[in-house]
Amino acid sequence: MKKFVNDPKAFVPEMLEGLALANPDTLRYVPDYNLIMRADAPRDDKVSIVQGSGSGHEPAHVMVVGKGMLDAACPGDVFAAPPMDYVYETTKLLASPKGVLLLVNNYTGDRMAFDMGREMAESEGIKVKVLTINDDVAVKDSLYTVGRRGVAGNFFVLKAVGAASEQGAGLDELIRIGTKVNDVTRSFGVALTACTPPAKGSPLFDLGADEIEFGVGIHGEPGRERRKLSTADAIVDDMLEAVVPDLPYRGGDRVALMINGLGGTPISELYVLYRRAHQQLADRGITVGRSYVNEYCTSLDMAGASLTLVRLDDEIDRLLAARAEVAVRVF
Amino acid sequence: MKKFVNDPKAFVPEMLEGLALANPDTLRYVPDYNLIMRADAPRDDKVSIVQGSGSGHEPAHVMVVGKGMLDAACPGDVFAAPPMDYVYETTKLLASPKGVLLLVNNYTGDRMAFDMGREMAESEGIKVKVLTINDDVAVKDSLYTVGRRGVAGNFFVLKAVGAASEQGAGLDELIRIGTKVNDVTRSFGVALTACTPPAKGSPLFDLGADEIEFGVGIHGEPGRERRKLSTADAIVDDMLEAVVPDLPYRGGDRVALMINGLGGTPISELYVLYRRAHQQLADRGITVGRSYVNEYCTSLDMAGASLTLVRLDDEIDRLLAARAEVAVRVF
Amino acid sequence: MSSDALKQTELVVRTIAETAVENEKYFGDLDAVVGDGDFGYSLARGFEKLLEGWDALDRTDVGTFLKKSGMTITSRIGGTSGPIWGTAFLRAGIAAGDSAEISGEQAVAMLRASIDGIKARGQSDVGDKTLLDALVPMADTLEQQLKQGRSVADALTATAAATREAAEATKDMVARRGRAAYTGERSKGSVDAGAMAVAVIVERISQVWSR
Amino acid sequence: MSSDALKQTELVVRTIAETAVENEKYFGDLDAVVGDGDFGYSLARGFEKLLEGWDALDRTDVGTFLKKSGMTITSRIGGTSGPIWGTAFLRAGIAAGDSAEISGEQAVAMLRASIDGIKARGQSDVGDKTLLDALVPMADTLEQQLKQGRSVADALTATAAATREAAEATKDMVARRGRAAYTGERSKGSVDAGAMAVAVIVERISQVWSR
Ligand SMILES: Nc1ncnc2c1ncn2[C@@H]1O[C@H](COP(=O)(O)OP(=O)(O)O)[C@@H](O)[C@H]1O
Ligand SMILES: Nc1ncnc2c1ncn2[C@@H]1O[C@H](COP(=O)(O)OP(=O)(O)O)[C@@H](O)[C@H]1O
Ligand SMILES: [Mg+2]
Ligand SMILES: [Mg+2]
Ligand SMILES: [Mg+2]
Ligand SMILES: [Mg+2]
Repeated sequence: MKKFVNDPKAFVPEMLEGLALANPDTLRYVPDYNLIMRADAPRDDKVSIVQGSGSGHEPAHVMVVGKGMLDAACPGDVFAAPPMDYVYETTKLLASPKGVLLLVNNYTGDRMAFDMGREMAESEGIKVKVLTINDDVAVKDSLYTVGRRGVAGNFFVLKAVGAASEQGAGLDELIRIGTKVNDVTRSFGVALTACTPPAKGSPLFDLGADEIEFGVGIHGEPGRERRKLSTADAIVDDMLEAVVPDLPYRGGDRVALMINGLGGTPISELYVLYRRAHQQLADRGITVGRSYVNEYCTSLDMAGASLTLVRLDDEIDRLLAARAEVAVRVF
Repeated sequence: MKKFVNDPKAFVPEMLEGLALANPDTLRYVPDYNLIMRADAPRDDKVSIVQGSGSGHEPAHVMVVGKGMLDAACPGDVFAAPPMDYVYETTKLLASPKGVLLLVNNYTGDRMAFDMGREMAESEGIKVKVLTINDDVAVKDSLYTVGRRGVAGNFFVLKAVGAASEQGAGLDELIRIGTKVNDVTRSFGVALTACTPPAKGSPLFDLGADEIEFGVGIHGEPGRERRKLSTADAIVDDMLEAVVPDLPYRGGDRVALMINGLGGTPISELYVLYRRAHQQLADRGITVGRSYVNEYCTSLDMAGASLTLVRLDDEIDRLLAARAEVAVRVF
Repeated sequence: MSSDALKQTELVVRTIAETAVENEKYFGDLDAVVGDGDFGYSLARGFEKLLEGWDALDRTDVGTFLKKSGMTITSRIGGTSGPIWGTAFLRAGIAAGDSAEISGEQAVAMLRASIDGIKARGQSDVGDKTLLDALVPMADTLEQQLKQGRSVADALTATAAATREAAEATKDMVARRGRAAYTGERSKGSVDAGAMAVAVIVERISQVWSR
Repeated sequence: MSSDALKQTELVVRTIAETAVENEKYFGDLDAVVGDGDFGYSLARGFEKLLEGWDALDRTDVGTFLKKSGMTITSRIGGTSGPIWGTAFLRAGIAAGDSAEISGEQAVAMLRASIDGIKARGQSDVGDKTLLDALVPMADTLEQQLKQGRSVADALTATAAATREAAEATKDMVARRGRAAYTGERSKGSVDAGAMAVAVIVERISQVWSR
């Protein structure tokens, strides 16, 4: 395993400690619950927005705690939903009279932990709701009742509710907004390589030199199918073919287009993908109103990318455009 | 080669086209010279700040064109300094009555192209100066007159002169500021894997499963020596051992600390490195006043990281803190 | 079971915990095939915590002991396994109540309560390619053996064999729950990590019991 | 040389360009050992451009032709090689001036002018493990051979052999210029990419000349 790591068991806490050391004024770190929270949270005049999930998806979610984004994140270990207790304790710490919104990507483990955590917090009189995100079209909704996964599209939901909550929206209003954004968001991912969890020390699957995993998730699990590696343009075309008809996105629509790197792919390649996607959408009469090219939700060191579309309306556009401040500064 | 790429020869232009498509309001793309410039440049009341270099270091330098940063970037092909003509044409396009500042990382090819481009532009009456950056302590200055390489520390120089030029500083003042920042900036890099240039299609060197390149540059060239892979903490300690005594940075100093990812290393690992560096500096009485953890200057898909220190004073601190806007948004 | 029901419960729980810790890599590798490889790590870290706090666990009665164990597990194990395994321990503890002695019949009832808890928590059932596909045959065999008047040791030996067989049989199933389900038909051809963990654990319990 | 000096110059330049294009991968791999692997790519793309605009190049005289070629190279080749190779062509063109005929002596003088240009541009010299370590022995041998009255074809054959030998000898040198210099002692053990490119090109020129 070629990684910057000390004891693999300490990987997540050491990362969180680093994050806290780098942001002493804005973030607070509570080691007992892997909790990263805004130093000024909870606030009485604001619903607290919380996300948890496994680790290994950085910058999601611990590195997007900040003004206009998350009030807190409580990650579990690498690719493992946080234990229910973390959710419960986090919810208690973030309790605001206006309520707590728990954002959950749709996975069995996450849903269970957050449902149980919510129940326990509610039983103590805390106002708390759960919003589930499920944007991955690679998983067919009908076949498995656990349904679609939540992947990089998660960013748009959290950005929108983060902005709205900053502007004073109440819990029900945030549920409305988040649900609406989730409903118009679709993603699809492709992996060129497997990722290596520090504790495992070897790649989660083997891919041939000319193979890709098509319809991959963000936890190193294999994808929908294995395909031959093709050109960047052909891969984008295939991703669009999976994503566009699903909502569907139609000519005349204005969209946000995200090319999300999965961790090991350099941003130069992401822009090569972006170029094709933008052009192909234009050919279908779909206008890219907002563009996002970077790492948003990764799968450790996996080389690969996902494509996300969000159908914009004025409200979503405005919320996505709102200023936000997070730990992951580039410049 | 597992990359998102079409024709390798079109890799750089397609990336630039993607970048321009994603930022139609703020950036202008001139394909003839690989030129990415601010849509509002040149401005009469502002020195134009230009950087070129090989491609493959993204986000440096094309993705940091924007308010408070670069006015333009003219990259060459992957790891190849731009042809002199690109520099010359870019300088002409960016010519402002206040002058043009060309930022050059210290490599033979880059220096020659920029010196020749500057001479030609000057001969046409354009006010233009070159500022050379050389922060890499892995290269011993005395042995080879070409001297130290410019690596990720480059960011601090460009951020400082970008901010100062936005505030109206003249060309000589910018040279003073840039030189001053460069003089207090030192970097050192380590590679866990080699990178693969699209046109080559295979890794630039072979590293054993337990080997690292110690003192590596950003062009996939091998490093100062090959070492055994050790823990994240031990690697950080070794990097500090190379960087700290070089200036030297002393107890009582306030510094900016950058952990720069080389392209294939996920940000989670960068924060594990950051943690140790921050703690070790604190142990030496050196205070981290500003932190930078992300990809700033990469080497394609190389897994690895570099560490940069900048000794801060009030002026540098203020310039680094100034608002800037670039294409690489995270959130 | 016997009058020292608590001792035996402790033995079983401790064996589960130790087996989980010792098999971290094996269980993780099983989960890596069509899952995300964290199953072994999650179990090992959680049960490590249980062992760390072992002496301080409330031993008022078997029910309390199991419930406290379940709470530690739920609070410390992440992923799907935390809630699933925690629920199993909690439900077994509730079923045990404050009875000082645990009959064979009652032991089976506790196991059934665990299974029902997992089904409810996981919205899953036999045939979905989860640990239920080992647990249910395990409970069936144990019940049958005890009804036939076998000693606990003999019953456990037979149960361990049946459970392994059941776990192996998950190989031919298509996953309909958990992360493996995302791969659809591709989940065929490898055993379910949770089911195999149950098999390994029962084998260990059977061995330890006979000593 | 002969009265059709321009034709011969064209032949030489064209051979250089074609050799560079055909050896893209080989030259690149050489540069990858202790450099950054772009040398083959840079040369190939630049000389491709030269060949694309081939027919339109100003052929007023040998000097003009070489200078225009040099300008195309400088403007189109990036990296260190653009300025270095462009300067070489420019200086050769300047040395040729507007003379209609090019004597052997003059050809050697042009080569020397190129070498001086490279030294000035690269602040480098023989012994630094660069293409100069092939170019200088090449010029020396050519001069010697022509002075001894050999035919151009024969002189070129001998020159090609000497140049290859010189290029091979860079293997034992420590790089003091260019990117390879960053690796210090580690640059020993592999030939310099630029020197080897010169050797391959001279061999090709020698072959083509004899046809
Ligand atoms: N819905 C479910 N109900 C019951 N058991 C399940 C369910 N989903 C998964 N499992 C079991 O959990 C095991 C995986 O556990 P774990 O790795 O912790 O989950 P994940 O990483 O997918 O969150 C599977 O092998 C399976 O036996
Ligand atoms: N300062 C110099 N003077 C002369 N030749 C040089 C110099 N530096 C490098 N070279 C030659 O250039 C070759 C590398 O060219 P190229 O790959 O284009 O350079 P780089 O990628 O380092 O900018 C080397 O093999 C060497 O022969
Ligand atoms: Mg998991
Ligand atoms: Mg180069
Ligand atoms: Mg798992
Ligand atoms: Mg090179």
